[in-house]
Amino acid sequence: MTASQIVFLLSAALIIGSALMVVTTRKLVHAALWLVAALFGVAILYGLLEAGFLAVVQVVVYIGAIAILFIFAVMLTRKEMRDTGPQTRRSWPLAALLGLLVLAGLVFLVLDMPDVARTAVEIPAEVDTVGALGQALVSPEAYALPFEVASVLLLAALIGAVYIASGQKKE
Amino acid sequence: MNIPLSWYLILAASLFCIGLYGVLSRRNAIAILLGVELMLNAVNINLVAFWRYLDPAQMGGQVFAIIVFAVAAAEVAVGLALIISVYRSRKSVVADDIDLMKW
Amino acid sequence: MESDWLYIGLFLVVGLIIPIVPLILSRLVAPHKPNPIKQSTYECGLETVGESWVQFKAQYYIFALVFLVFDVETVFLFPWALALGQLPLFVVLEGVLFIGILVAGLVYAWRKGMLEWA
Amino acid sequence: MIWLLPLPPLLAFFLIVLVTNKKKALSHTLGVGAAALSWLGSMIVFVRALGVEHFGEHAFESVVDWLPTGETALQIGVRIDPLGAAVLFFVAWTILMIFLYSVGYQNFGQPAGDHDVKGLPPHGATVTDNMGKKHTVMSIEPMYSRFFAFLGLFACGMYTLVVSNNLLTLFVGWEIMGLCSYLLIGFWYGKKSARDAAVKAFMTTRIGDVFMLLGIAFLYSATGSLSFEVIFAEGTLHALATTPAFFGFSAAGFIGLLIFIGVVGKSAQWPLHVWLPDAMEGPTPVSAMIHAATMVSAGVYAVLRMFPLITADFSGHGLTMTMSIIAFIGSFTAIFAATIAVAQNDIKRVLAYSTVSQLGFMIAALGIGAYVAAAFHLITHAFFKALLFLGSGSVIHGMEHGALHTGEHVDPQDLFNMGGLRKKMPVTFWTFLIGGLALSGFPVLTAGFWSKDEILADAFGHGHWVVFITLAVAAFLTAFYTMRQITLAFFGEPRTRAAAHAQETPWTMTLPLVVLATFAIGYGWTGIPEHFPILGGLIPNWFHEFVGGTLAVHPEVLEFSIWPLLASIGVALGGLSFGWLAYRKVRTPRQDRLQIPVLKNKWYFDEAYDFLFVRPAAWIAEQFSYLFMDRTIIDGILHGIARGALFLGGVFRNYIDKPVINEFFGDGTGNLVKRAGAGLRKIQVGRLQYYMLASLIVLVAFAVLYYLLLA
Amino acid sequence: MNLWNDPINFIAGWLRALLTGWGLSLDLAKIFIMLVGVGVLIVGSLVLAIFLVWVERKVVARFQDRVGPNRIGPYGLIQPFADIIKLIIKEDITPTTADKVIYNLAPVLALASVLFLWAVLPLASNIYGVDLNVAALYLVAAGALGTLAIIMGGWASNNKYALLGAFRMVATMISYEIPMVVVLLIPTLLAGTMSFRGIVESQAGAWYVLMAPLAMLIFLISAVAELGRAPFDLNEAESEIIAGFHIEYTGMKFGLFYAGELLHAFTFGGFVALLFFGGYQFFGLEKLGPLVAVTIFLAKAMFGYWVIMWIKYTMPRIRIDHLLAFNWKFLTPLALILLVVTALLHKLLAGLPLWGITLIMFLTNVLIAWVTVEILRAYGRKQRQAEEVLAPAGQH
Repeated sequence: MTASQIVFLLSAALIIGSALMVVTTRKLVHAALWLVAALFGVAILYGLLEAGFLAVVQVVVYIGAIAILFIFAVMLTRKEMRDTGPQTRRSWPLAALLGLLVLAGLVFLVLDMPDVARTAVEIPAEVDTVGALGQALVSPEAYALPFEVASVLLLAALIGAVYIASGQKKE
Repeated sequence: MNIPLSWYLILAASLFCIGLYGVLSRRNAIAILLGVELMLNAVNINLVAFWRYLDPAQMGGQVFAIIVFAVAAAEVAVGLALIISVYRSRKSVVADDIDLMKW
Repeated sequence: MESDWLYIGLFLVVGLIIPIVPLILSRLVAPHKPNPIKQSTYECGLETVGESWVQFKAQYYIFALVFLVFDVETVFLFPWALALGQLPLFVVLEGVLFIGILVAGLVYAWRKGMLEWA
Repeated sequence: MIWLLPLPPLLAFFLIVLVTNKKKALSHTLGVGAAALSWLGSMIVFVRALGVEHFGEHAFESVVDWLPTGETALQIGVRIDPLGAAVLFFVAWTILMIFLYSVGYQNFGQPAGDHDVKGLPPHGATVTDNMGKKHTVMSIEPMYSRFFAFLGLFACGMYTLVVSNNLLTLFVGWEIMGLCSYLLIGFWYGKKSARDAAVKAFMTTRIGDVFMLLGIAFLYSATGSLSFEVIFAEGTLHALATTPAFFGFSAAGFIGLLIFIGVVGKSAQWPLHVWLPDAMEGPTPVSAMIHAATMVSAGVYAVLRMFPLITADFSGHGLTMTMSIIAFIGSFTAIFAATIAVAQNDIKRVLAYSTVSQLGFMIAALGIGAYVAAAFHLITHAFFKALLFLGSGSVIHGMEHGALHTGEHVDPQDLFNMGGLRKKMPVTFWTFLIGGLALSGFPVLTAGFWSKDEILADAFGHGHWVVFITLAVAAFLTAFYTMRQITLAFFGEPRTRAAAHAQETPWTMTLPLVVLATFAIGYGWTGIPEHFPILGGLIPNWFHEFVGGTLAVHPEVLEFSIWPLLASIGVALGGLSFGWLAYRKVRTPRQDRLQIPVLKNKWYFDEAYDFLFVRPAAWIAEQFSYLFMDRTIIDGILHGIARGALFLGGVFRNYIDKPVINEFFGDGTGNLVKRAGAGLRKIQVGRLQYYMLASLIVLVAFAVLYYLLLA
Repeated sequence: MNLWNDPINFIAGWLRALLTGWGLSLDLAKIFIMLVGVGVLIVGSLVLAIFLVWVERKVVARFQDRVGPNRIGPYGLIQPFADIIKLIIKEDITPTTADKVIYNLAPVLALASVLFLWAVLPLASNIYGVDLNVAALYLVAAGALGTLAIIMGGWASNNKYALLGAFRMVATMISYEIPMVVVLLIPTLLAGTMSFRGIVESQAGAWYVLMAPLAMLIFLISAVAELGRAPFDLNEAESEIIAGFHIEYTGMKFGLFYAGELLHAFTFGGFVALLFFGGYQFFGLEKLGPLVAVTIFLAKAMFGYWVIMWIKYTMPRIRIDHLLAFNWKFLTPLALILLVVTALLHKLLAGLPLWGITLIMFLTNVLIAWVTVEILRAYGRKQRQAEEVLAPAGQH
């Protein structure tokens, strides 16, 4: 048991626990806040994986923007803020069963993978992963096109969402 | 870095399945989207873990993770906008009530 | 590198714990005599009417939406800004195109009147 | 450079939609400017291509990685080879002309209409002149800017298709055009007929596209690439040709067939031709021309591109199965559509069917392996058909002017409302006449003659008698209905007051006509066979040399024979004179002896499709999905059949739509089916999560099954 | 390595020797030393926050022509401690309808999100918590947590005013985050690194305020908005929604929000200093020793804080529609233009001597500012004319 293993297990417990709360808690705002906790755990994992940039981005995008958007949406769509009535559908046992089946299948596949217990090699201290990420993202022989396409995707999402959410009340 | 790769993969699988359960079982459309977020994060954990364990010099894994961020943002933006729009016209966010697309 | 993140982790933990200290201190020293009036919702002495979780303008959501998209955009721009030094001018134009495409979205929202608070 | 060709129209599209939507002049400046830029670029590419010796082997090509997929990367790129250059030439010209023409056709500079609303054609505006007198004049299209935006997107799709070096981007361009055609056909979405036509066009072409996508997927799995260069490498072709696929086809033949089905949809070949005539609901000539002269050419272009694949197992004697099918569909369509065109009274519909017929010529030519002839006809046809459509638009525009002027409510598209327009609209008349003669294949002078003659000569020379005779008859009919149309519209006396007051259209409309008329005559001279009597050899057969160079094996020059020449001269002149004689005196539809119901109603194809496909499809969908979903999957697991039916029945009783059931199951099928259907349909609930559950169950089941079988 | 030149490492080395001498393993000793460092930094910043209460009250008094606290201790210096004791012994009232856990978590998170920022502040070239290579984004991330704290507090209080205040505050914060992040990109790309120490070091030749004065202004404005201070303090517009999102908070919980706000303001003063004013550098003076450098940095931060206070106590509050319109229609486009121009210039001018680059960038900024002002004036003129045309019609 090394320090990083302890950290991993702690954050894994945080992630799984919070994720379970996300899908079971009755109050939607609580679900959104549990999501924040789960995503924060994921950010810790990124830090553990030495993807510092992603760890910070995870907090910025998910907690700073997506969670806020969720909470806003919850506020906007509830006249009656008390979350009355059952929050799960009647077929939830089936869903749970399926979830477990899929999990079993995935775990089976993972354990079947060759060399799955490998550990990572040390990244040399002088390697700047953030800089390398930047170069990979914009240099034409790597991912420049996905980079531009991402902006088109965001544009489309922006226009579409603004159009839908505005409800054309001007006309 | 003495954590086996399988730990990450199994954690991601569990997160994915919890998200899946949420998507399938929740009544509220917003809660369904919360489940989708969990699933997307599970995918991202896998991407980053593979990046770290297989070839840290190749930035593909991280780039893909960033693209997933963009996709998640787009999905949330449009998804929630749709839910709000439906809520306006039908006064409900229960996914089962949104069933005009039948037959 | 790893120790950097260890430090940040410790900082987060300690940073969350230390603000709790005065709260505990206060719990120990301060009087605690609740009564229903004291614990009711504070609305300048008026009786509370209706649900306190009122409906909100959709406008809040629209702004959050635009924010979300631009926030993600900046996530893409940080690596770009870092790589700028090592790569040719072409890459700058790439970033400019990227920004331009998103500005088109802003312009759209603007022209649609979605940035008005009305 | 080549990369940039599709870009200006795309930018124009976004700019118009996002920014200049309100400013009409700015919008059309942007649109036309973008088209002109692309045109300029195309011409530069074309001229440079001309300067390259043995261009076929040294095509312009440039490739980038599109999507890194692990070790390899999906590549996209552009490629201009001789065929591409030739097609690019006409595409650039016609698109520029469309843009210019649209300015006039959508009445730029006219006042806004009195009662015009978005989604309906303009109805005219009332203006008061300085004498205080009121006139009704044409009014500007309310969605003027949007129209140019759509045109821009369309142009982008077409350029993408032409310059791409692989099937994937070709397909992307293809689908962009599919979308645009939907948008443009349904441009006046206020009209029900336009809406229906748009949906019909979209759905019909979609049928073809699904097959095409299947073909592309098959090709990718077979070769691991979609790039033309890789696919058409000799080794790959050989491997494909010798791999057996299904039903006795070779892999090459089968892929070719699948892609050809896509072309059948796009190029409106029988049996998927039904959408094209309806597509004439779009803003009259422009969208019609897009659908008739440019987009449908894309289908033929795709077959031309795939030609090496289709003919991979073709030894030179005896057509392969795929080629026979193609030849059959092509020649059948040619004659079939020609017969329908004879009986149509709508000026645009005649042209629409003639387009279907002419595309049949090209397809048939490809089916018998006449590569160059098909390409040649593709280009000449594009020019003169564009000319004809724009001409008909001009006629309609003139008629509308007359109708508004006189206040007479007539259908401005009906040939029997016209007459005598020769004097009112001289430019339109002369250009239309040139186009018509080219279409009929008027000997020597017109481009249509040379290309059609080449197809016939090929069919004759290779001994495909059936094709030869069918096409010859079709050519005769073509000449006949063309002359009928011209006679009815332009000669004789005006049949209505509107026709009497028709007026020549503005320069933005006539200039494209003149330009295209030039090409309709001149382009034919680039492909005169070398052994043609007298003329042969005066001008070298440039087209054959140039375009033929695209193929790895240069097609041999056909031995000259007098018989097909005589045949084509004969049918052209015969059809023309017969048409003139028969319709010289006709004043009303009653006097037209060819108004046979079966032709008039297009061989009842729409009705047959409705009966054969639309209704059964709905029926099968219900039966299949209800039975399948309910009995075998959801209920069985969820609550058992009885409980599930009870529970769902309680929830969804309100949604049972009795009239629909009655209609679908009719009186004859009986109560049993009715009740079963009513019970079973409840499972099709429209609930997202049900569907997800169901598909997940299937997925898990298959995963387990797969594992068990594998283990 | 001595105490004067490198105090942190000196003390750390001493501690390490001490702890390993006691028999601790090296790893544990490292962690312990880090904990000590973290504790010192956080406690230090909290003490600073207490001191800031005094500064704030003193300065606002001067702005308003008063004396301010002057009774307890010299110049009233003991006053804030008295305040704190008062806050601690006050009764803590929690509304019955509140969502308890979230309600109690919010103030803690609010203060913590500010404290987190101190982890990456370089006080001197060798006195800093951590030199993170993604520090610029870390700043944004910590801000995100602050946003979350506010929405939690507003929601959990179960009070109309609190929720309204929280919504306004969050709308403001997220809106102004965009121009802030965009101008944050400008020092990043000029320095070629996101590490704050790297950014400070790269300003040895010329402070970025000379290369990008407009970016500095935008950063300052959006920082004020992030803080929710006047003129952007709609979240606590007393006449409308009483006290905003912390209306239901009493005693020490309120105190945490308050301390968080003050410390936040000061911290942002520090960020302005280190991003645009050379951080702990002052014409070579910092080379005298780290403690001098720390003093320089704190002085610059205090100056930034003073400017923020100056703005707060002289400007009237603006309406929310104006506030958001100002951001989305003016600040964000301007920031994006600046980013594009700076990126282009940075690339095109590479190779020129530093003074040339600085001069050209400065002049470009001036040009952009001039054009912007002209556009605004033309726009204002047009609007006035439109109003003048409308006004008589409206009277009849």
